[in-house]
Formats: sequence, structure tokens, C-alpha cells
Amino acid sequence: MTNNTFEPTIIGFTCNWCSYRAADLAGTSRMKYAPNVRLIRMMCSGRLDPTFVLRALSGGADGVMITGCHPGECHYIEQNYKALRRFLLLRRVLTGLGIEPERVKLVWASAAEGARFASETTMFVEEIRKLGPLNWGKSSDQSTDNWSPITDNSPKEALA
Amino acid sequence: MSEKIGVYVCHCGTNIAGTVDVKGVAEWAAEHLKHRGVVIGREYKFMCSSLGQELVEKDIKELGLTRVIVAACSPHLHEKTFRTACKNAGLNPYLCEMVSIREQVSWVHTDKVAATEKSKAAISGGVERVIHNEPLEPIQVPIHADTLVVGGGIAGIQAALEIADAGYHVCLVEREPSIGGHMAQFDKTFPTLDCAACILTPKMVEIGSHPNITLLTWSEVEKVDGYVGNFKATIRKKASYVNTDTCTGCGICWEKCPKKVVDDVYEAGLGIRKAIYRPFAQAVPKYPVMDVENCTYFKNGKCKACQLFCPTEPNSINFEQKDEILEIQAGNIILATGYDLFDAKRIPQYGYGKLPNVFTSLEFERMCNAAGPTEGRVVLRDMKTAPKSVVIVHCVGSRDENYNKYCSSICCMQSLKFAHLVMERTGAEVYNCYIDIRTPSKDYEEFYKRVLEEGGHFIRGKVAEVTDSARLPEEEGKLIVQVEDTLIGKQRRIPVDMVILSAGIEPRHDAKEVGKLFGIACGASGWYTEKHPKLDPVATMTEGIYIAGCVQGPKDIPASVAQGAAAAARVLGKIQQGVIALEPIKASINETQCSGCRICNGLCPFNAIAFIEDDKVSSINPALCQGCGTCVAACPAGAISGTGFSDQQIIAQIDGLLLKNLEEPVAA
Amino acid sequence: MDTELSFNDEIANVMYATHGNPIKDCLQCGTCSGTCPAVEFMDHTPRVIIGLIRAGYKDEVLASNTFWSCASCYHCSVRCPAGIDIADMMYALKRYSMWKGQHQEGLIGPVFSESFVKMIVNSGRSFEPLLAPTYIFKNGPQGLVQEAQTATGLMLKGRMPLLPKKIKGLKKFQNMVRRIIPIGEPS
Amino acid sequence: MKQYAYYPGCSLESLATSYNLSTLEVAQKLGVDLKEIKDWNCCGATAYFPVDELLAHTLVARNLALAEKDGLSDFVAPCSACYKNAYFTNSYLKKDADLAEHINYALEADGLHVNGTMKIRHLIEVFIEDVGLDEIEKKITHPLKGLRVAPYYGCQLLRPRKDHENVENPQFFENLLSALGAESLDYPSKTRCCGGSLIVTNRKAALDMVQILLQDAVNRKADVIATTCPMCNVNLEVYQNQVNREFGTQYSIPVMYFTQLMGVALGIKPGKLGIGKELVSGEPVLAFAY
Amino acid sequence: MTTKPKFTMYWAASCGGCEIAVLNTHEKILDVDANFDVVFWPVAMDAKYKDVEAMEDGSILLTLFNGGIRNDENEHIAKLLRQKSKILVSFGSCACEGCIPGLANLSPVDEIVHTAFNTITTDNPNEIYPQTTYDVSEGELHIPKLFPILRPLDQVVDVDYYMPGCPPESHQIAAVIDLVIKVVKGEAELPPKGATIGVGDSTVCDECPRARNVKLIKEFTRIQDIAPVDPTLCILEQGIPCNGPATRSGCNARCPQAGAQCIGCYGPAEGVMDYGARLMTAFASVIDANTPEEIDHILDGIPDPTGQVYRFNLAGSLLKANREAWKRIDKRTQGE
Ligand SMILES: Cc1cc2nc3c(=O)[nH]c(=O)nc-3n(C[C@H](O)[C@H](O)[C@H](O)COP(=O)(O)OP(=O)(O)OC[C@H]3O[C@@H](n4cnc5c(N)ncnc54)[C@H](O)[C@@H]3O)c2cc1C
Ligand SMILES: Cc1cc2nc3c(=O)[nH]c(=O)nc-3n(C[C@H](O)[C@H](O)[C@H](O)COP(=O)(O)OP(=O)(O)OC[C@H]3O[C@@H](n4cnc5c(N)ncnc54)[C@H](O)[C@@H]3O)c2cc1C
Ligand code: SF4
Ligand code: SF4
Ligand code: SF4
Ligand code: SF4
Ligand code: SF4
Ligand code: SF4
Ligand code: SF4
Ligand code: SF4
Repeated sequence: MTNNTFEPTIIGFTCNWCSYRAADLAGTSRMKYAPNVRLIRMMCSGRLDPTFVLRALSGGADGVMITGCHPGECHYIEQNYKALRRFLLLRRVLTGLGIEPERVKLVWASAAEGARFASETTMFVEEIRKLGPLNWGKSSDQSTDNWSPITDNSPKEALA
Repeated sequence: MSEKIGVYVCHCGTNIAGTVDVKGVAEWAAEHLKHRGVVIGREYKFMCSSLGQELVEKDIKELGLTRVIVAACSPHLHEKTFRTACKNAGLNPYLCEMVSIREQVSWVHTDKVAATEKSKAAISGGVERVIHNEPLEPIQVPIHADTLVVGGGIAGIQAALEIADAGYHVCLVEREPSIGGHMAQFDKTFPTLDCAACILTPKMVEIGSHPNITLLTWSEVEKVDGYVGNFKATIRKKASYVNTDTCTGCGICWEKCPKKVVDDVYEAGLGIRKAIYRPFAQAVPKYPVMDVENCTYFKNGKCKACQLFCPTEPNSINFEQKDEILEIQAGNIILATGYDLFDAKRIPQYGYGKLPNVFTSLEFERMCNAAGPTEGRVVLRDMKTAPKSVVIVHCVGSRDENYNKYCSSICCMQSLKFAHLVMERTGAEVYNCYIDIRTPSKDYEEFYKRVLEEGGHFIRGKVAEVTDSARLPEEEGKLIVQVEDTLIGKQRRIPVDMVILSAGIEPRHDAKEVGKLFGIACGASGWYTEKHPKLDPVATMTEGIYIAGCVQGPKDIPASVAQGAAAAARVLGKIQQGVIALEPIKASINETQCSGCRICNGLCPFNAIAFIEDDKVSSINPALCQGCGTCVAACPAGAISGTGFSDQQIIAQIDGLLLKNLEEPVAA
Repeated sequence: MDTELSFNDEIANVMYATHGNPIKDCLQCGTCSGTCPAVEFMDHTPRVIIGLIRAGYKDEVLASNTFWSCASCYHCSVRCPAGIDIADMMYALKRYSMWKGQHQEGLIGPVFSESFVKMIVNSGRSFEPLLAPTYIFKNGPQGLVQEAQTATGLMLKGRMPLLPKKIKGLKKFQNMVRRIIPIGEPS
Repeated sequence: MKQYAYYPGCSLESLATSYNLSTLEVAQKLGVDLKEIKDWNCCGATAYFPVDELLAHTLVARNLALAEKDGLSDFVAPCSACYKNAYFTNSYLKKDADLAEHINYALEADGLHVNGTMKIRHLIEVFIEDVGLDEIEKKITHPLKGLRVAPYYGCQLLRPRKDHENVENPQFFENLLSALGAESLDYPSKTRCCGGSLIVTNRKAALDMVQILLQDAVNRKADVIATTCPMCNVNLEVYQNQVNREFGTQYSIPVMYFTQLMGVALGIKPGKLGIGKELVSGEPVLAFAY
Repeated sequence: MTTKPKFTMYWAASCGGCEIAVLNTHEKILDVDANFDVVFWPVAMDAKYKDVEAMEDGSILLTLFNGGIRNDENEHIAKLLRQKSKILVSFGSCACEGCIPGLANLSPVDEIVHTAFNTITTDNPNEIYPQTTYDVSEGELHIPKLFPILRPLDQVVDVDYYMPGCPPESHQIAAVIDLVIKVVKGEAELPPKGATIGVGDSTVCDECPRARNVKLIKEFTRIQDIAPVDPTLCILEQGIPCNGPATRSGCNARCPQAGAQCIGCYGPAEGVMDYGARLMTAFASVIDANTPEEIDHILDGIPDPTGQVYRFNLAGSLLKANREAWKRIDKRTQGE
């Protein structure tokens, strides 16, 4: 697969206190990074519902980046650990569904780590670029009319 | 009802317009998001200017906008501005959302096309989200006028006095038998070398006698319930076995007590006290406490000398006394629990605990104190010989990846003070071994200069080790300090009689647990996290809980006092308001849907979630909830919802960001 | 854009497993030098070497005997408050100077290392008698006498084997080495 | 019985044969099953890192790979330098996938593969932690009563322990010696470097370092210096006469492997422990036990 | 007789358990007969598709449709019955969310066929596979063509009501039948379209009698690996992943009452978008560990997390199927 022209679409979740501020800092410091990540602000990484990730992936995103305060530095004391727990389970479930777990990434960035935010973002975009498009949105096209049933049940050809 | 949405795209001069096709974006929104309710898409040079704000206000009034999107800088900068503008025009402020296309687009991207596309996606996401925003009203909570101050060091003392003097009641809880904290252990304080007792004692006495202050020493907070304006603290007042109603503090009991105990707290292990004791002469309150761990009677059932000799009528010693549990109400809480000294034993190469004449800073402070174990004489561990030469080691446990990474900020000045005191009291040669001398405050550099002039030696180099293994005849029987003098590039082995370790300061060993009790967090280094490091240094993330003094980070007495006063001012402001408006971003539980599975119960760090046994459902106290949303994300039954960051809002924003709303109209 | 690597980065690049080591974090505190048991025999202390590296004094650094005097005891690394693995950096400097073929005259270290490597490549094991001649002469005639005395003493005690040992799978072992450094084709 | 992958290292085949002998004797007595790794190679000691870092790690990794192949879980080295090398390479292998890939590429040519799953142990650790001091104490027949021992840890043994132990003032060696009935001294230079390979490359520096160690032992009136590493042992023992010549001193202090002291206390015949092979006689030590 | 409203029931990709459940309503089944004209119910009576095709649109009052849409025959009948019925009820988990047949969405269709016809347990030495068309002397035979993935009913046609359960509890079925009869008699009103009927409004925990506390799990295990299970304490609290917290109530917590963990057949609670996500978040929330290593270690106790959280709901979830399965569709639509 050649993906030279493939521009991944990535949804990023940030927490209000650290990672969103890191993104702000990257901005105020005019750091440059890849434009492929579109951010959503939540109060805390603990707000991260796995549903959001699934919705993004099934809706056309090629990757999801979850960011929050460093362990031990959560503004809500310890909620980022809860995000971590969900993230680790979610990755396992995604793997079971044949989705490369690398498509969902968890990044800790403090409000002071604009540079980290920028470099992690660019790195992630490159990782996703390497993985290629996920294409879930297109496959899950719901209009049943263009669905062709399998006409030949012989696996010999299909498996070839 | 279908919404009328206004989209405003800011140029920010050329800040945004330089990279994003602002006009194009505004037009695109008006056209392509029309079916989503966008009725107007405008661009403007400076949206935050008064003219920009008027634009929004006018449209709200004239076009009847029901939702507003401002695509400009970060919401952290101007969200308040535009929400206020909406409010002025009669629109609920929470129906306005900002979309960051400056910090997150124009400033970080160079490709104009990509930046413009990203801006469109961001606006599309914002529009979808704002459709689901609900009008919210701040929650009003009345403020109880009493304040709880925890920790009676100089910071807590200052805070308590400020509030009490302003006419409000304060309850001051101190763990030790007396207030005073670390400052009470010192003899002289830098940079002016005031006598610590002279400036501290009057304040302590004032605390003891202030009509507006309830002083609870030998006490600890065990539990905190409630929320800003309305805290309820459970306090354990430990049994002191002394009836303070009758005790006169005459001192006969501890004079007669046969049991001597090494005083690790106040005397830093250098002196002794009795099993019944008052830590120091100026202690407030003046009553002794009995240390049952060491009391002969409690151990062997025999003695009672204190009771026998107690002269009061009725006798003040009461072996039957029990711990008391008190409950107090408070509107605000100030935590001023201070610091612990870094344990110098953790750096074995400095020999503390093994080589007798290596001392810690606090031991040295006690030695200098006229009321201390040596009555102010600076002597070796034998308690008589004066040293002829002394090395003071800086940065012990500080600025070190192996221990604490931060600078303890007080040890440079304190080491200079030590150098001065050693020279003044013994005439010994003094060497300060340092990495950098940091004296960034008024009159501090002058103090450094003074010590230089007095003849103190300064060696720029971190001490590698202290040993008693002599190599040369002149090293016999001495402590040898091995250090590179980095300024002259020489290896030095300095044989001296005494070494003082300027141990750094650390968060209290129990800071984490205590923080948890009050619902506040520690940063990476263990100090409590302030709301904003520059602009809100005494408030915390938990409304109504303030911090002052060394709990917030290493600092000296002037800074601790300033913070104590600042925290008091914040509290007084709150009390004056009478009520407080809380951000309406909260979680709540739909009781019908809640199954009582209790999965959410352990998740809230602010203890906002309670399980109601009778109904077998959980419920959230809105005043305690800080709106993090963790429980919302966790409830498997989907019974918890959150305002401001609801599932619908976020899901809609995801779809919007992915531009799903353009192709297929999302069902309203 | 400036494409030339700074000396600091060049050195960082030859520290592979420790990812370049944070030598930029050095506080110049001197703990390493104060700790080093070999410091008396170094023309620059470890701290100064770091200072020189950061300031880009390449020639001074390469001309120094400091890293060849390092005993690799890692005591400095244990104590460094900036978390720098100085001992590892000393190895890196050795490698760099060997690689550039640029080091102080008359040092035994480089010769020793090279002959040691050869020996291992040839046999898979190290063997003292074989090693000795390559460096003994460097200690001068007196050194030779001393060494000979010591060696004879050891031989008499059965602590000096006469024949070198070889590992059995030497061919394959050498193929392995070949995948990393050129050692000539198999004979 | 648990089996350990035993990596004697080159010195134990030549200069330190007595270390090997005593190790095997003591291990047998204590029921520690040491299975020598087949066809191991030199770990490169300190001489390989100056030439090529990757090669240095690969040499170490080959031994680890051989041990992994045997399906054992613990890699045991009696030489502190071998131990340190194995420990560091092993931990890098675990942490650094890129390095592991490079190394495995080379190992492939030797038909091997390394995962970094071994637990790296020093011999003394196995005796103290796995056998246990209580167990050792029970088996002692000839306590070393009154023997003043300077416990010399040396440097390499301690470096990998930075993560979990007090490396500046460790106590485990002292505890072992006490269990043997000996009196372990507060030896100030116990973690100072002996000069290691500088003995070859910078004789003057190394002798200076050795001299300090000897002097400290003499100052503490030690009867013997106990070591945990063949390099330390050789430097302190074989080169004592050169130190004397260099500094005009008269040192004649026995230097023994900790395994030799253990062996004596466990009642193993001195000859079986390689005692008698020293240049500075170890005879005086025996007097305390018999 | 002809004035009675018409009733049909159909099974698509399903096991037949739903039909049994309906029959299990005992005497209630007689009410069905008394009040309805059963015109089409393949499992219970003989009928021809042609007869249904001939009916007028909207002439059937109530259709209980169970089973997912796995082949073109399923799809055809689903569309047909939709067209002919006033009230189409998605009946049982297979129709509502895919259920166990939907788990086949974890494999591409050719693999499924291969597994079914050519595994060790299948005696198929000549590797003969069913063909979609086959010529016999009487003419050409057709068997239904498989779709690449299984879809719940509402992904194919518009559905009026949902009745989840594997199978729905008989007492719930009886209640629904009663309701419809009342509606027919004008004694009651239908619930709003799209409602889930015959269920509770919370989750299984709500009906579960087991005691529960704040949950802190240090280890997950399978129920067969611990003995004995405390009969009074919440099963999840004992470290066994119980799907009860996320599963809609209505079954009276049958499984936990019987000593086993809930496996989730009633599907998600009201308003939930993705059932698996709710379970993930539930399990993750009770884990008592903070380091990735510890957490991972605990998660190792759930050997098949995907199957655990999507056992019944995979086809109805946001992602619906395994990526491999989707990829085959991509190829197909791209004309390969
Ligand atoms: C050796 C040394 C010398 C110094 N010399 C100087 C100097 O000369 N000049 C100067 O400006 N600064 C000096 N400092 C710094 C000075 O000590 C601090 O700035 C100051 O003491 C901080 O006051 P605090 O109230 O924040 O904390 P503390 O003095 O530590 O007081 C905290 C109080 O809270 C109490 N407490 C703790 N936990 C609890 C709890 N859970 N419940 C109830 N009570 C609790 C403690 O018992 C204590 O009384 C020196 C520091 C050291 C280590
Ligand atoms: C180059 C530089 C960089 C710095 N960078 C940082 C940094 O990065 N971070 C940091 O924390 N600190 C920094 N500081 C320090 C910081 O500037 C000060 O701590 C802070 O600005 C002090 O605020 P202030 O209100 O006390 O005084 P000022 O900022 O000086 O404000 C005093 C105000 O009073 C007005 N005024 C003066 N006289 C009168 C009068 N008679 N009547 C009425 N008004 C009057 C002045 O016009 C002025 O507006 C920096 C300082 C400098 C010089
Ligand atoms: S609103 Fe923000 S982006 Fe616009 S002019 Fe003001 S600061 Fe700049
Ligand atoms: S009873 Fe206890 S406190 Fe009182 S005098 Fe005796 S030992 Fe001291
Ligand atoms: S204040 Fe001075 S002595 Fe203390 S840590 Fe900072 S620099 Fe070191
Ligand atoms: S997690 Fe949800 S269902 Fe469970 S107790 Fe909490 S609110 Fe109720
Ligand atoms: S949203 Fe956060 S703070 Fe509020 S109740 Fe839930 S967990 Fe607690
Ligand atoms: S010890 Fe570390 S920080 Fe200090 S001079 Fe040496 S390398 Fe630099
Ligand atoms: S590792 Fe080298 S530089 Fe560091 S202390 Fe040891 S000999 Fe000195
Ligand atoms: S988790 Fe399972 S066992 Fe526990 S209360 Fe819920 S249904 Fe019952």
C-alpha cells in the first residue's frame, strides 16, 4: 500500500488543565506540528468514555490520541489513572477487533510541556500514516442496497 | 426547536489571518452549516475588542441567535469575555463556545490549506457541540463564617490571626503539644538575625488568648465532609492526661517525672524531655501532655509521680482521660502543615548517623538556641569541645536526581546563617561547600557579603563524601571532606572537626494522605498543587481549601507569612460575599436508571458520590462534585450525566470534527 | 540549516544504549571529580571534561588522558546529581578517540583494548599470557622484570595456564562478530 | 532443587582458579546446583566497551542467549565485572527494542536469540538471598571466631543495585561474615574501586588505588580482606609486593574470596578451596577456624 | 374469524430459542390463538412466502421477528414482513443486537464457511462446499447467499419495538402479548415507537439480590477457577467479570440468582450507544492498580476481552465487526 498522499484524520482528547494547556503553550511558543489532529476539550482525561474512541474510529478517524496530566499530577488528584485503566482495556478489545492497538495512543503532557505535545502529535501522525487508513467510516456505510451478498461460498477462491 | 447559531471567526490581526483563510472559513460555515442552524458567519479583525463583542451582542438581539461560536484564540484566554458578552445580550453564557484556531491552528501550522481545513473542521465540531449545550445557572452556596486552619507553624499562625482580627472565628488545629512549628526551634533567623522567639512568641501568645480563636493542640483532623462554605471536620483531640481547666503549667510534674525520653521532634534528637512534657518554655498552650508510649505508669502500671506531686486542687493529672472527638463547621479551610527535614541518613557517603560529628541543620539550630540542649554553645557530639573548623555542606538531598530534584530554597541562606553563627560563637574556620549560592531576596545578598567579610571560606563544589579514613598525618582524628573546588580546579580534602549538613526540606511524610483527606493533590515533588503557580498560589483545585507556607513549596519565613496573610485575605473575601457561585459543570445521577451497582462509588476523589442504602442507588452531591466527568464515563448503566460536557455534546463534536454533519444530515 | 553536529552531539551519538546520556544537564558541581578514585592521574577532572565537551573543545578533550585513566568504577555515575552516567560517557570518549585514531601518545589503554578484542575474536576467551607481551614493553625494562616475577610466581601456583582456551563454536561466533565489525573473511 | 546457569568467566579459569574451586565446593555443600553454561565466551570485561558498544553488548548477550536456551531462570556470575556487564546488557535488552533487534541480528549468525528474560545474579546474592543466612549458619562447623575481616565489595558488584539497595553503605556482606562467626569491620573504602583493569593500562594509578584499600584495612587492624570478585582479588593480592616497592610499605595482608571463608567455616578442606595458591599466604586465616 | 388481527412470527439467523420462549408462555399461547389470526409462523405451521407476498401492505398487525440478517433470504423476508406489518417487533437478542450469531462477525465469511465445512471434525475429503446455485435434473437449485457480516434487524429495516433477551423471558413475552391484545380492544395505548418493551428500566444489578460494596479488584478470574463463589456477595466483587452492571434489567437477574455471572443477553441499558464500551469502563473502573504493568497484569485475567464485552452485542455495536470482515466488504464493493 502506498500512502504518500494519505493524510490521516485523528481525533485528540485533551484535559482542560494540562494537555489542553500544553497545546496552548505549543501555540504561544509557535511550535510547528502536523495539522492532522483535531482536539476536543474535556475537563479531565477521566472523562474519557471508550464510546468516544469507538465513535471516532467508526466515524472515519484513523487514530485517536488521548492526553492528560502526568500520573500523580491530575488536577482531580487521580482521575488520569482511571483513564489509563480504561485505555489499557480498550486497547485489548480493539486488538480483538483487528484494529492495530497503536491507533489509540495515550500521552501524558503537563501544562508546561508544549514541546512534548507538539512532538508527540507529529510522531503519532507519522505512526498512523505508516499504518495506513482505517477506513471504518466508509466500510460501515449503512445503505444496505449496495451490499452484495457473497455469491460463491467456496473459500478456495476467496482465500486465494 | 431548531437553533439559530452565529459563527464568528477572528483574524487576531494577522495572527490567525496570516495562516488561515478567515473570510473563506466564515463563508463556508454560513453556507455549509446552514442546515445545522448556522444563520450567520462573520469575520472580524479583533473579536475580543469592544467592537467585536458588540457585534456578537447585536446579532443576538437582532437575529435572535440562540447559540454562539467564536473561532479565535484559546478558550482559556477569552471564553469568559465572550460568555459575558452573550450574557449582556440576554443569552445564557453557557450557550457560547469558543473554538481555538490560533493556539491550535494558525500558530502551529504553516500550510495554509491544511490550516484552513482544520479550522473548518474545528468550527463544525463546535457547532455540533453547541447545539447540545444547555443553559446553565451557577450554583449558589452560602458560606459558613468560621474557618479551620490546620497546622500552627508561622504560616498557620499568621493566617489565623488575620482572620480572627477581622472579627471572624477560627479553629486552629495543631498536631504537636504546642504551636510554633519549625520556627520555634530556631535561635536566630536570617537575614536580619532576629531572635526567633522574640518575634514568634508574641504571636503565639496572641493565638492562645484571642477571643476569636479556638486552639486545638495535640489534635488531628480525621475526616472532612461537605464542601466549600459548608465543611464539617471531625477532629480527634488526643488525651493529654492533664486537666487543662485546673493545670497552671507550673512544671512540677515534668520536673518530678523520672522517665527521660530523647526528643526527636522539638530537639531534633539532640536533647531530652520527660514522659510528661511541654516541648519548650514559651509553648502555647502552656499545659504539658503525657506521652503514653514512654510513661512508666502506662508501661508497667507503676509511678504516678506526676500525679503525686501535682500541686493543684483538684489534681490536674487524670490517667483516665480519653481521646475526644469534636466536630466543627467551617466555610473555608487553610492547610499550613509545613515540611519535614530531608533525612540525611539517606546519603550514606555524608556519614550522618555513623560519624558522630556530622550534624543536621536542625540539630545545629537547636545547639545555637540559648534554651537548647547546649544552651547556645556550638560544640561537638561530646557536648563540650568547641570545633576549630567546620564544613557546611549545601544542597543535601536537594537539586539531586537521586533524591529531590528541586532547590530547597532556604538552605543557602540558612547555611550562611550557620557560617556566621559558628564564627561568632567559636571563631572556627568555616567552609561552605556549595553548587550555587542563591540569595534572591531583599537583603539576602548583603548577608552573603557580610559572611564573606567575616572570613567565611567558600568552595564551589558539591561535597563528594565525608570520611574518617585518614591518609595524611594532619587528617588523623578529623572528618575529611572530599570535594572538588571547581573554581580553582583543585581536588580538596578538608580535615575538620565538624560537618553540618544543610539538609533540604521535603513535603510532610503524610502529605499525600492528609491531602486526600481534604481532597487536594500533590505535584510530582509532593508539595500541594496550587490553583495557578503564579496567579493563584494559595488557592487549590478544591474550592474552599487554601494552602499557605511550606506546604505549597519550599520557602522562608517572610514568604510563609505572606502566604498565610494571602490565604486569610482570600478566605475573608469569601466570608464577606456570604454566598458563593459554583461553576455549574457537574455530574448527576438519574435514580431510575441507577442500578446501585456501586461501580462509581470508589471513583470520586472528592467523595461527592454517596450510596443511599435505603434506595439502593447512588447519588452525587453537586457542591462537592468538581465536574471531572470520570463517573459519567464510568457508569455502565449510563445513569450518570454531566452538564457542560455531556455525552451528547462530545459525541456530536466528534461527528462534527469528522465532518459527518456535511454529508448526511444528523437527525436532530 | 546548520548540519554540522556539535561535539556534544557527536559524543551523545556514540552512547547508544543510554540514548546519549543527559550530559547537557551537568551542573558542573564536581561531585564526579570529588568521587573519582583515579582523578589524581587525570590531566582534566571528569567535570572539566564535560565542560570542555559542551564548549566544543574537541582537540583538548581528545588530547586528554582522562578517559583512558577512568577505571569504569561507576562511582561518579551513582552520585551525579544530574543523573549523568559519566562512566558510560568515558567509554564513549574512548570509542570516539579510537574511532578517530586520535589519542594521547604513549597510552597503553588503546593498545590493550585492541589486542584484547583481537584475542577474544580469535578465541572467544581471554588469556593472560598471550596478552602480556603487547603491553609489558610499554612499562619499560623495570616493568618487564616486575611483571616476569609476578608471572612466574603465578605460574608456580598454577594460576597461569600455558595454553589459551578456545570456545568450541568459534566459527559461528566469529560470524556473529562479523555482523557487527569487519574482521576479515573466514579463512 | 533449583538450577542456576553458571557463568564462571575467564578469570576463574586462570588467575582465579581458587575462586572457582571454592565456589563449586561451597555451592555443593549448600545445595546450590550450578550448571555451567555450555561454550560461553568472554564477556569482554572492561576492555570491549572502548572499541565497540554494540559488540560489547552482543558478546554479553551471547552468554545470556545460551543460558536462556537452557531454560533456566537465573544467570549467576561470581565475577563482579561479568555480573555488572550481564546486568546492564540484560536490562537494556528489556528496555530498548532497537538495541535488542541489532543484537539479535548478530546472534542469528550464531544460531542464537536473546530475550532478556534472565534474572541476573551475583554469586553472593544467591547464597545470601536464596540459601539464606539462617541456613548457612546452621551448617557452620568451624566458625571464624575472632577473625577480623574487611568486607570489600568493590565497585562493580554494587552498580546494578542502585535501583533497590543502599549502594554507598551496603550491609549484606557484613551480615554474611557475621553469620560465619567472623568479626566484620567497618571498612571505609569497602565500595571504592580497586583500579580494575588500570592495573594493565595505568599501573601507577592502580597501585595508588590499591594502596589506599590496603592502608584502610591495616588501619582497621584487619586479619584478612574478603573479596567478591577475581579482579579485586588479583589487584589486592598479586600486586601487594609491587605496592610495597612503589610506596615503601610492608603490607602482607591475606586476601581471600568470600567463598573461601565460607568454605573454611563450613569445614571444607583448605586445599579443596584453593587455599595455598596465593602469593600472600592465607595460612594465618586458618588458625582462627581450626 | 377473519376479523381477527393477523399475527406472524419469523426466524432469521437465530437458534430457535425465541420460538420456544414464546411457546413457553404456556396458556398465554392460547390467548394468541384466540385473539389473532396466525397467518405465518414457519416453526409452528406450514405457510408459503408467496402467501405473504400476496397480502396487502400493512395487513398484518403484529410481527415478532427474531434472528439477525445473515443472508439474502433473511433480508428479503425482513423487508417483506416490514412492508406487510403494522407493528414489527425486533424480537430476541439476535434481531436486536446480533447475539451469538453476530460473533461470527469476528471472522470473514469465507473463513466461516471453511471452518464449518472443512475442519478436523468435518468429514469432507473432497473439499466439497455448498454452492449458491446447483443444477439438478429438475432445474436450477438456489440456496440463500451469505452476506459478509450479520446485521441486526434495525440495520436493514425500520423497527417499531425492541424486545431483547436470549431469549426474552416468557413472563415478559406474556405481558407484551397482553398489552397488544388490550390495545386491539382499545383498552391501552402503544408505547412510543422505537421503545424497548418487556424490560426493566435499569440494569441487571438493579434486580440482583447480591450484596455489594465499593469494588476494588486486584485480580480477575473465571468462575470455574474459584471455588466456592460466595453466594451472597456481588460476583464482580469476587473478581469474576459479571456483565450485569451494563446489561438491561428485565430478566430478574436470572444468572446471578442461579450463581453464575450475567453474560449480558439483555443488551445495553436505555440510551447507551455502545454496550461494550460500557462494560469496558465498568471493568476498568473496579481495577485497583495504578501502574500500567499492574493494570495489565490484572487485565490478563480476562482472557478474551472482546468476546467478554461484545458477546451479544457485536453486530449492534459501533464497530459492528472485526476489521478483517470489513476489509472483505471493501474488496467486494471495489469490484474484486
Ligand atoms: C534548619 C532551618 C533553618 C531555617 N532558618 C530560617 C531562617 O533563619 N529564616 C527564615 O526565614 N526561614 C528559615 N527556615 C525556613 C522556615 O523554617 C520555614 O520557612 C517556616 O518554618 C515555614 O513555616 P510553616 O508554617 O509553613 O511550616 P512549619 O513550621 O513546618 O509548621 C507546620 C506546623 O503544622 C503542624 N502540622 C503538620 N502536620 C499537621 C497535621 N496533619 N495536623 C495538624 N498540624 C500539623 C506541625 O506540627 C507544625 O507546627 C529554616 C528552615 C530550616 C530547615
Ligand atoms: C526583564 C524582566 C523579565 C521578567 N520575567 C519574569 C517572568 O518571566 N516571570 C516572573 O514571575 N517574573 C518576571 N519578572 C518579574 C516581574 O516583572 C515582577 O515580579 C512583577 O512585574 C512585579 O509586579 P508589580 O505589580 O509589583 O510591579 P510593576 O509591574 O512594576 O507594576 C507597578 C505599576 O505601578 C505604576 N506606578 C508606578 N508608580 C506609580 C505612582 N506613583 N502612581 C500610580 N501608579 C504608579 C506603574 O506604572 C506600574 O503599572 C521579570 C522582570 C524583568 C525586569
Ligand atoms: S479574541 Fe483572541 S484571537 Fe481574537 S483578537 Fe482577541 S486575542 Fe486575538
Ligand atoms: S506517670 Fe508517667 S508521666 Fe507521670 S511521672 Fe511517671 S513516667 Fe512521668
Ligand atoms: S537553597 Fe542553596 S543549598 Fe539549598 S538546595 Fe538550593 S542551592 Fe542548594
Ligand atoms: S455506576 Fe451508575 S448504575 Fe452503578 S451505582 Fe453508580 S450511578 Fe448507579
Ligand atoms: S464528575 Fe468527577 S468530581 Fe463529579 S462526582 Fe463524578 S467523579 Fe466526582
Ligand atoms: S557530578 Fe554530574 S552534574 Fe556534577 S559535575 Fe559531574 S557530571 Fe556534572
Ligand atoms: S567511573 Fe571513571 S570517572 Fe567515574 S569515578 Fe570511576 S574512575 Fe572516575
Ligand atoms: S455485578 Fe453481577 S453479581 Fe454484581 S450486583 Fe451486578 S448483576 Fe449482581
